[in-house]
Amino acid sequence: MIEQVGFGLVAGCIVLAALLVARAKNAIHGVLWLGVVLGATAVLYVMLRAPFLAGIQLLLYVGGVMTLMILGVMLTRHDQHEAALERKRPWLAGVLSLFLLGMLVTAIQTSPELHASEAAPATVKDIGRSLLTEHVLAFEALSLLLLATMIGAIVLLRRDRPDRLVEESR
Amino acid sequence: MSLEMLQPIAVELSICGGAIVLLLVDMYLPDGARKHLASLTALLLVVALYLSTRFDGQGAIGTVYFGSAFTQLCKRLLIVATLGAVLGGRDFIAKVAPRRQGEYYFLILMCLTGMMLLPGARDLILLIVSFELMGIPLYVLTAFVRDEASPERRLAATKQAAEASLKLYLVGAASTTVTLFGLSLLVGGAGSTRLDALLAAPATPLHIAGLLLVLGGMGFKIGAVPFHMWVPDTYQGALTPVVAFLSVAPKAAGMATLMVLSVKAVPSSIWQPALTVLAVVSMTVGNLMALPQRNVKRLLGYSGVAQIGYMLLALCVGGSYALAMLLFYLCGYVVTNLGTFLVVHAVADREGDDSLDGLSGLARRSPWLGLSLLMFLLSLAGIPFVIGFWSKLYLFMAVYQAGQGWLVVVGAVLAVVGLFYYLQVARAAYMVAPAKPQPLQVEPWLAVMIVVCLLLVTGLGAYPGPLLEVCQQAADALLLGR
Amino acid sequence: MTLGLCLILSAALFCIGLYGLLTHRHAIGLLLSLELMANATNINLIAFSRFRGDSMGQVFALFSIALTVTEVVVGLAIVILLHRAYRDARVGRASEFRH
Amino acid sequence: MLASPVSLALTALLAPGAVALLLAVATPLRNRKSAIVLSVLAALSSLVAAILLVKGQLTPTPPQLLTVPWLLQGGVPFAEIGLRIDGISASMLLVVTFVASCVQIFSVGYMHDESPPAQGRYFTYHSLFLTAMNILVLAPNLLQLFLGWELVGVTSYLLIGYYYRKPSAAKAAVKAFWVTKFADMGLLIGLLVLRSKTGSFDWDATITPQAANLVTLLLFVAVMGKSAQFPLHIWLPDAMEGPTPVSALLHAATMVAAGVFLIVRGWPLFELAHSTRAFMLGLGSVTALLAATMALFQNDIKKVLAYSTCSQLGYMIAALGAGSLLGGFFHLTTHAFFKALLFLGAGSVIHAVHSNDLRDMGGLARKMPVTTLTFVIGALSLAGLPGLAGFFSKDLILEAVGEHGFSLWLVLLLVSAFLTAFYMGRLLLRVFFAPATEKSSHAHESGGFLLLPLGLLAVPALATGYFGGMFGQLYGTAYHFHLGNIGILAAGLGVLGLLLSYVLYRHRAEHPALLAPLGRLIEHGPMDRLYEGGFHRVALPFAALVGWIDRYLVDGVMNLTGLAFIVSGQKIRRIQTGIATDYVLATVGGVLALLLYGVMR
Repeated sequence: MIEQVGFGLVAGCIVLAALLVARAKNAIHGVLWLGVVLGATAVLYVMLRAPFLAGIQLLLYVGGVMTLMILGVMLTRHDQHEAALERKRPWLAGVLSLFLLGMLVTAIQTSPELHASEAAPATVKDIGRSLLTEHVLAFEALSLLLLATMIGAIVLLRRDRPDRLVEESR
Repeated sequence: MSLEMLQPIAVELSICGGAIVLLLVDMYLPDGARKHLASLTALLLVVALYLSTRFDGQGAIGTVYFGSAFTQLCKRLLIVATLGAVLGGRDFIAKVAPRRQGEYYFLILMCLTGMMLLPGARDLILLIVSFELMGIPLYVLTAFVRDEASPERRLAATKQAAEASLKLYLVGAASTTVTLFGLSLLVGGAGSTRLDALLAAPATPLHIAGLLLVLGGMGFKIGAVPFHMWVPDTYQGALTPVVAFLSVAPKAAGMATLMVLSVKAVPSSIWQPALTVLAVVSMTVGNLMALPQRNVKRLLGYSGVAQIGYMLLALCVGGSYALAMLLFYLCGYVVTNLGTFLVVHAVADREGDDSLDGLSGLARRSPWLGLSLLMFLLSLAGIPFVIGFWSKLYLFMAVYQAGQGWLVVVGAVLAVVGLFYYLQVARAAYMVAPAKPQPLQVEPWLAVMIVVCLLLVTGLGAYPGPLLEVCQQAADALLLGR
Repeated sequence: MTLGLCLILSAALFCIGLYGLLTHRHAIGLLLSLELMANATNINLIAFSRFRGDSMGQVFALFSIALTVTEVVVGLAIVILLHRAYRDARVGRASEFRH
Repeated sequence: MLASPVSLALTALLAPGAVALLLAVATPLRNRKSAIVLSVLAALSSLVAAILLVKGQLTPTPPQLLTVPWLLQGGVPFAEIGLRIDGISASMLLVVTFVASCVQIFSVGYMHDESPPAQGRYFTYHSLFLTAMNILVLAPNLLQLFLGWELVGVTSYLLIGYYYRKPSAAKAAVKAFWVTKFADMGLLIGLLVLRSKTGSFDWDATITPQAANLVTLLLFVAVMGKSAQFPLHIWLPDAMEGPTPVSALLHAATMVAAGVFLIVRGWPLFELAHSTRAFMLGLGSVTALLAATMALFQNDIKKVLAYSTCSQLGYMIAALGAGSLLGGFFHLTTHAFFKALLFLGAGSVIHAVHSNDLRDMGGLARKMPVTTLTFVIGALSLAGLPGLAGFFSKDLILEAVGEHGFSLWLVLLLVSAFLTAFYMGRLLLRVFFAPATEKSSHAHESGGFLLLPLGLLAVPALATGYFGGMFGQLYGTAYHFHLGNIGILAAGLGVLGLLLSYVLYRHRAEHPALLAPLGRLIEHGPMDRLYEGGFHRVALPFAALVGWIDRYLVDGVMNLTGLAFIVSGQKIRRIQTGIATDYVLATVGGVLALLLYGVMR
């Protein structure tokens, strides 16, 4: 029972905060509400017996991505006007989203339900073993990907010349 | 794990190892010597090509990777495509991004590593990570800003690059997210990330929904309609050597992965009708929208969309013969399209005009460039004695023999429509008086790569037998192997 | 708490993200929406992991998180480039190439 | 015997091929006179080889095949490539190389004023064309024929667009290529059907009549395009934008006849396909009549000849439709000679007058005696004057069509025979015997390079008719000439047509002495008013109507089809708004459509 209520609370929290992100008018508010979604999701992970992932979620997302996002907002904000997030075609988007939701829910409802497994939850050790045996290739590829991303992000914003663009010098 | 086990991915290992060495070398190179990074990259690619003949690349790594004649062919094709783009753009990149060359080639090599892992991947995690390893460098490569002396022109170049990569990125990120969501449904249903588990899993509605979401994501990778919207805009905005690379290698890798998935992971009854629709729509929209284009890169972008449509025809037919012909088409497409873009690069980037007018009188200004362009266009249009003709003939043959005569008729009609815009380009090169009479100079390495493409297009057009043989073996290896 | 409920929650999150993706015009808004959708994927994976009782879903989720992070990093860099070019991060500004 | 047939055929094929390749690659060579010398020498050596080949084929020999397996796939050849030497290919090779040699010699004089690089380009294209045509003619199977067929189309495109500074020429080149390529789709699909029904590309593979009908019908679509049959003939008059020797070679004598050759070559298939042949008979007759009607009121000398070509090709198709293989091929041969002669004659006239317009010409009989004489021979041969080559071949066709009794198609063909004589008479009178105009008064006879080919072609235009027996031998069928009722009727109609043209156009003509008494006779008789009235009230309005339909309806429909594609391209390009979020919307829309499909299934 407690579990049901807990899930209801967390789920409500996630959906509500997500709606606020999707309808955010202010970039900073949007980022903060996203933080709530991600945080609540971490709680959900704990309830789903995945504490390690919950930790990762908090560390990487709430710690890393949120910081990045805020940095991004700061870097792209020049005055009050541009911090506002412009939105268009809410009706079309709403219809399409509800349509997708309808289809997904139908698919979920008509697919056979799995009953909760009673097996012991996966430990960090299990995950680590899986990463370094079966998925070691993907793991190594991921490390390359992170390196490429790092280099890419640097080179994207670097210029050959130190002098500034004409717009910035104005 | 012993080193022996890594033999199937020895080529990839050598390339990513080389890439990291390249990055280190770059740190200690003086500005003037950075030009040689391209040569180093090319050398690395040639070595990799040689290695691919030394190691047969066959065999499995656990359950996640399976090397075969199929992966071997795909890897060589990808290396050749990359080599062409690297050497062809060598001098241009050295001019427009002199201090970012190390990163440029590093990213290309990373992208190549990701692409080469794709055809052999038999595990969804490896697959999606490789896709990202291919995709992320592309976002960055399309955003390379031309270095210009005057601030105004630099701003214009920044705008171009930003727009090109923004469009690729937004559509790409949306597709990746959709794919990931689809994969989560698949993995949950099948209880495993292995491809064969997907095939064995019960076809519940969730499973089907997951498969179709993944198909949507794949549609983006190959640029099929309606996931193609980024193609013309990104082609127009990005640096031409990058486009030459983007228009062939990732498409080939995407198509190869689509083949793997449709053979190894998806019951054909689910994808086939959807693929047929994608094929017809891509051919139609690509060909029609290319008709009114005046910008060559844009025109070729739409032409690429149409070409993908033809390839999808063979994919939705399926079977050993059709897949072999698809591979053959893919090889032909890679060399032809690469050559076309290199010629466009040689002309447009020298003149700073990538409209059809920029090509006017090309045959007079540089007869051999004109001839090369004509051959490539004939190949794209499917006229005999160049490889494109055999590609289309074989592909239509495979589709017809599978009892899909109406698809052949549709394809043939649209091929004639396509002829019209290819002729527009040929007309500009051959039948319009040059705007500037002086002869055109081409950098030596660029010239070499164009000639190599020309030789491949005409040589394989005259004698396609051996390549066909290889393609058939590869297709059989894909069907019969793990 | 059943698997179905978790999946419906994630579907709802995905659709809300989609709604944001389709309505936002500002690049940051688009990135936020993409994050919502990616998060939905992870909820799916973890839920499956829990109800199947294996670690595979969690491993996949780990990769998924890493992939999303790389996407965001590059995305932000592109947005900053966009802003540098147009002094504006609304994506509609960059529409020089069309038709 | 000096050489084996195979080596002769290889010589015929490779000599122009090597020259074309050499000139394409070696720019310095192309930019000098050497291009002309090489090209003409190659054509001549092909001609010699062809003559020797035909000589060898006169004694009955089985067809000789030299094929190499090509396109191996899993150790099994997908197709073969090589040479097939028999009566059909040898005689066609002779026609092609002979006309090509004449045209190339003619071109030396005709293109004299062009710059050396332009001439080099021209002769390179010519060598390429000859190679392509020989590949087509010597093809051992349908696949190789298709290769040659397409390559011929490309060279036609290049040659029509030769005067690339003229926008109309570039447009005509594109139009010709597009229309014929559209038709070629039929050949491509026919090829696929043939291969999947019989497992090979050979035309003598065993096949059911039903499949044969399907395959031949598809092939015939391509023939309609290449051989300019109604309604796909529209490109041919436009193709006259190319240099006149090109019109003579490609668009009169050889390339447009490739369609007829395809049917002759694929006869084992066409023989089985009764429905296709019935269609061919009808369409050929209709084309013959319509094109002849349209030739009546053209004022461009080349357009008259172009429509005449359509009309004569209609005859050939009708003959093959009626089942007369020899009739079709015999007419192809005689037509190639006299029509090439006529075009080259027209070229000589145009060279002298600097105009294509009939109204600028006149009085050339005195100034250009050799051109006049040879042109008259060609024209009379085309008009079917008894004794000349055209008469015999046309007679053979009419006899074949009339074999199964009196039919509508026979009437159409007879009427076109009459009209042919009429418009050729008009042409002769206007060009050579009318009073001189300002432009034509300065004309003088052309030089040796132009006259030599005229003389060379005049001989077969006169005399080929008497070699019917030889053609019969090459084809393995007996040929005996005998003048039947239809032959007499056709000859009568031809003479009548010539006379009528004389009656109508004599006022504008300087009367040849021979015809003067006749002219006086008619001038005072009641016939005059009758003819004139009948002609002006009936024939001319009809011709105008047909011309209108052709220009606005048929051409219009073709242009509209092209336009429809372009306009729809213009329309749908609007979806590419340039705004990235719209692209995301399209992507999401695509995904949703896929999911919807998943739900529906």
